[in-house]
Amino acid sequence: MALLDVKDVTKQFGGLTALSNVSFKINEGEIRGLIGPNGAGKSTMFKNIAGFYTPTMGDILFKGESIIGKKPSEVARRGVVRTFQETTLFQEFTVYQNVLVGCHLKAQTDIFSALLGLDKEKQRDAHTKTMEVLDFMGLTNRKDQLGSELPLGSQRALAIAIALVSDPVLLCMDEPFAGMNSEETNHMMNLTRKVRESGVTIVLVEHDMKAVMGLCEYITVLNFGTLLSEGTPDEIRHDPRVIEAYLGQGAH
Amino acid sequence: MTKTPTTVFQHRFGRRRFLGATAVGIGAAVTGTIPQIAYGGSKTIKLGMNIPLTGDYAPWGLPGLYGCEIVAQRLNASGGVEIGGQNYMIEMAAYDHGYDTEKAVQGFKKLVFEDDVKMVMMLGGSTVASVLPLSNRKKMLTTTLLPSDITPDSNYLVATCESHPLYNVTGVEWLAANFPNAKTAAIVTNNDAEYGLQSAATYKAAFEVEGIDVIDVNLHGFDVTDFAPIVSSVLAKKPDIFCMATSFYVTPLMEQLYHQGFKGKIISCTLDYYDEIIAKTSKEFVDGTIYQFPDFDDPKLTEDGINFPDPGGFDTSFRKDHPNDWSAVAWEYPAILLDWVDAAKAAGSIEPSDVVSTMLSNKNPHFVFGEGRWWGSQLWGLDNAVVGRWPVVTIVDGKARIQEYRSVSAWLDKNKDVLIKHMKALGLRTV
Amino acid sequence: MLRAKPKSLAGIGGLLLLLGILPYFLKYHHQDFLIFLIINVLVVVSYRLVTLTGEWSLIHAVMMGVGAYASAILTKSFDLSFWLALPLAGVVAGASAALLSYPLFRMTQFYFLIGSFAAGEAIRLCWIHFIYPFGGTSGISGIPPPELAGIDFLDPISYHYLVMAIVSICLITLYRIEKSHIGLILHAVHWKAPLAESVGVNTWRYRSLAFIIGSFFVGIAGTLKVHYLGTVTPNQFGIGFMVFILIWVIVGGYGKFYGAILGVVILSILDESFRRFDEIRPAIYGAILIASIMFLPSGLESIPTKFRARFFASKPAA
Amino acid sequence: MELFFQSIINGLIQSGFFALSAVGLVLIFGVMGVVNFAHGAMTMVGSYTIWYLHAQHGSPYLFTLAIATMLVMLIGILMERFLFRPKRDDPLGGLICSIGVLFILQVIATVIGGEGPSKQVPPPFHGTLVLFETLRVPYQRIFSIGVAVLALTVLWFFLVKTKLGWSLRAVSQDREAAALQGINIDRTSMIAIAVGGAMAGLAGGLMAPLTNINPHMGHSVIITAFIVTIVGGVGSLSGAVMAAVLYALFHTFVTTYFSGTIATISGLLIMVLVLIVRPTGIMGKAVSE
Repeated sequence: MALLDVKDVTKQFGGLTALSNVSFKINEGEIRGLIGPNGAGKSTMFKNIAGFYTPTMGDILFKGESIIGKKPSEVARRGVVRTFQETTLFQEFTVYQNVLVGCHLKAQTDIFSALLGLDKEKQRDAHTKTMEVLDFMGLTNRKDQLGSELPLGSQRALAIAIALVSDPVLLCMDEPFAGMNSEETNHMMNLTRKVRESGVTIVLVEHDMKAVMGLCEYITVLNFGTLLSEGTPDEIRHDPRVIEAYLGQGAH
Repeated sequence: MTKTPTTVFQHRFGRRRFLGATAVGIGAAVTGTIPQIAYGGSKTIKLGMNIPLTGDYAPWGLPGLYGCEIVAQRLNASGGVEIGGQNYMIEMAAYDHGYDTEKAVQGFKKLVFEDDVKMVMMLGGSTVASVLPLSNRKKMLTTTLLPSDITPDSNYLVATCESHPLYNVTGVEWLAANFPNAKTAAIVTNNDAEYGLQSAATYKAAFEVEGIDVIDVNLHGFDVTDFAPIVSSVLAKKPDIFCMATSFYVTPLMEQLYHQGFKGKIISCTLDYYDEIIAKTSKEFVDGTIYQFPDFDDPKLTEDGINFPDPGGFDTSFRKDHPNDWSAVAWEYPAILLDWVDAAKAAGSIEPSDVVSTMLSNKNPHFVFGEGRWWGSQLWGLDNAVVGRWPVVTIVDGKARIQEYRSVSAWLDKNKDVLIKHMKALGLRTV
Repeated sequence: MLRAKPKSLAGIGGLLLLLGILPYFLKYHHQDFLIFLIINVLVVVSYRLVTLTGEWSLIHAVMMGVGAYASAILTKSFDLSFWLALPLAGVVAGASAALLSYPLFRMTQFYFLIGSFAAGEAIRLCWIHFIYPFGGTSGISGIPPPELAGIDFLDPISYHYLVMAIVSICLITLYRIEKSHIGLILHAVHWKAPLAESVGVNTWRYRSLAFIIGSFFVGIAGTLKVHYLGTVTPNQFGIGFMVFILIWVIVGGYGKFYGAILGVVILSILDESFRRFDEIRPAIYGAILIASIMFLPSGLESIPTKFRARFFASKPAA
Repeated sequence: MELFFQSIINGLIQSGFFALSAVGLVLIFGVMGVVNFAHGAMTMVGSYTIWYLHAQHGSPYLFTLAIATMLVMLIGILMERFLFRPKRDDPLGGLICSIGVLFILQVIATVIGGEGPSKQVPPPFHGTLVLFETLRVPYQRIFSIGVAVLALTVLWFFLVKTKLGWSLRAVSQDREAAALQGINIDRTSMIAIAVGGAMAGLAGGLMAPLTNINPHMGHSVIITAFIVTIVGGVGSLSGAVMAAVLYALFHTFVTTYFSGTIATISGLLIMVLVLIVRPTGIMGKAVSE
């Protein structure tokens, strides 16, 4: 059974249709690329999966259960966690605190335990987990810097760390490579692989073809809100419809 | 003649209702500096006024302070008052609580513990209620204009002048006697348990006694900006008498009555600043309005038995110093001041507790309009309020004139049960 | 787990000692002033907790009133002991907040501001309108002072200590809440709600949680106030007082725990010393307000940081 | 039945003031994104100007009305230039500043007016128009509603027919977009608050002979203005005017048949309800994703 099963999802805003009858499956343990020219509906699909939008029609099953109409927090609780475009993180927090927020599901507590210190266990676990992930993402040495003070690469890493620490089953990454130089990109690609090896299934929406082709075993291509094509990097690379779509777009 | 302090007040006192609610404002304590006439070994007594000098209630505080200063000046000018063989000059210590209970408490403490006053005069209502525990504990003579503040254990709280709103019965009596064909009345007042409801109940009782039907009681809040709807809804019931029970909004109500063409009799507790009302409506319209608070140049105040020296002169000098400030309380606090002087002389002591006991033990206490007596236990639990005769005032040719005096105490003897019934009916505290 | 350095602990200890002896050097009405000042410290600190999630409410003053009225009615009509009424009043305020949070937190930002204002004003008008049980404009008087081992709590000094004790407990509690995981999440909700959502934070729950906790403590403050005054009236808790809470918090600064406290203490003392210019005091307040918004957007609390940044060339705070 | 008609008249007259004070608030919020808490106080300044110049120093009413309008307009312009413009990206800051202004205006009023009772202005237009014995309208109120309607019509033409008006509406629809189209935000903000201020001043001036004048009269004005703004839909002027009429009638009828306080309470509750169900108000545009 597929981990994520997107069934005939249609999303409309007022008049215009951003997605129409898109279906695809994602299996446990893969790194799936979700690509397409601008305005193809990648991000819309992405937001539907992460619970930020609710599809107008169709259904999205995660582990066989429908997750549509659920709040993002609820979806996250079930193990579908997203990262954001650009560098969305708590600029005002230290790196450590940023990741600690990610621990919310583990560390959340009620006032009384918080006051009486009954949640010490929890908080200690959260701390340990946080340190693990910081180490995993190679941020330990920066843990006391403010989010805003980090270089771009590390900010992205931190963004992933925040998502990762919440124990996602499916991690949705929104353009993690945007605006990176090749060296940063390589670093990020390695991190992503590491994450997958740690047993997390990954969907990434990305413009950077090189990264996508390098990372993903299987790629889903959207165009004008419909499913254009699916296949391995090679198949996609040689699929005339895909080429045409990207050329029509003034190829990048 | 040294400059009277009152001119200082005018710019000293700011409105602070907006600030009113904050705990940081503690109101300005100001002490009237009465010109000290060099006089053989005369000491100075401070008498306190813990009243609203700013805010919505200022019209029922500030003029009283002005009045007291005039009276105190006159007493001092005439050599002060002799109490227990010692001669004293009188000095007013005023504290502005802006009708805020918090500041009322602080003002009371300031006056009692820091200014060492021998009496604290107050307006009444929640501000008095909030100082009662202190007044009891310090055995501090405290006065109010609202006897409804009296409780079974408020031993040091007295109402020696205005017995609000009991005097309203005299106006209704006079109205019924002189306009027999006015048979229905509508009462309008602000919906509060201190002023509005008290007098609403009193008027209902008075009307019932005279066989006049009360066909509408309209209680409105303090947030009304436009009185047209209220007056319309009342006039639609076609009352012969329109009765304003201590409304804070007499002027706008009168204006609406005028515009909506009311032809019947108008009776009200107060008609403060009636010249403004005339300016807004017309002399003809305001003439004949019945209320209870005379101007002090009134000829009927010069006859015997009035316990207020030279009312005419008082009226003149008040209006000279404060042209636009005359209100119902302008002479009431001074009257209380005079009651105190009388009692202190009799007691031969300035100690508050002595003065109170002397006051209360006096079978016919000193009262501004002549004979009066202590009353109140049936209604509030203690006989700490003076009831006596009270003037019925109407506007005649644009000027306030006393028509006649009528006895509040006589009315109470006959009809107190009716009154109590209506007080209970409006959910007001009675013993 | 008060994560405070021994140095600052010593500072706090000194402060408490000072507060402890201060009343003996004050005149009567200044003793009262001090009592109300301490109560207002609790008011602003609890308000700051509400604002941690980035929502500015205009109902805090009314919530204080809710607590005050609750304890007034409980002690007078149901002659409950003050010591029971105190926490109960807090609970009533908290519960009302819980109810209100359903409509109110469907809004954010400007809409929440106005919504909370309207809700508060409506509650206040109810106190005015329904003479039973709230006593209308004249409110409720004759509220009994606390009773404990024959101590006379009408006496400012003993009440001063009572208030000091209770307020300190409340402040410690509030401090620990902010330092706990809950506090962290509250900040997170403020800075980036979507990101918080994405890792499983139910932002609505935390917004209302802050509102409820804040209301609970301000309810306590209200109780402390009216049991000293002996009366409670609707206009004690009007928009006027709310505006002052805003001013204190904003002029003081709401980034750090002590910012709001700075604000209320300094402004109240200023106000006290402006007594001579009685009439124009509100204008002075207004001017201070505008000036601090214009030239000190992050409040008095930022002065030490700026100072350090200027003279010790350490990196300025973000 | 007569009461019913009288109430309609009372209500319509009220709606004039409500609309005048609300449109200003709407314009200012729509264009500048600031909640102007001083708006009520601005109407108060209008009333005080009438009291001081007309009632105290006998300058002619209509002339003074113009003065009041322009004075408050000026106050608005100053506020925009020196407070709201620097604080444009900080709505909370703007709001707090407006509270500061509110305090200052109230104190100025107190200094000029002195203590004591609320001020009264004798109506320049005496007498009453008697439609029936039980259906009357004071000339003063006819005048006020007339001027109010006139002012609102002029405003409407200004907004719909003129280039400036168009840019104002554009900005209140979407500031960024408008800026991109090269609309000068500073200028439009200035105009918005000038017009809003003028309306507030005019409202105050018209109210002066009909109400108790004191430094705090703005409080109830601002509450009403908030209700009308929210119900009408933030940033929608037609909505505000419509809401003003509806709310005035509603308030008048509830006051007539029940009580004034109940009227205000239910008004506030309606406002909360609108905020919950349709934060964009009856005429406001729905916010897009």
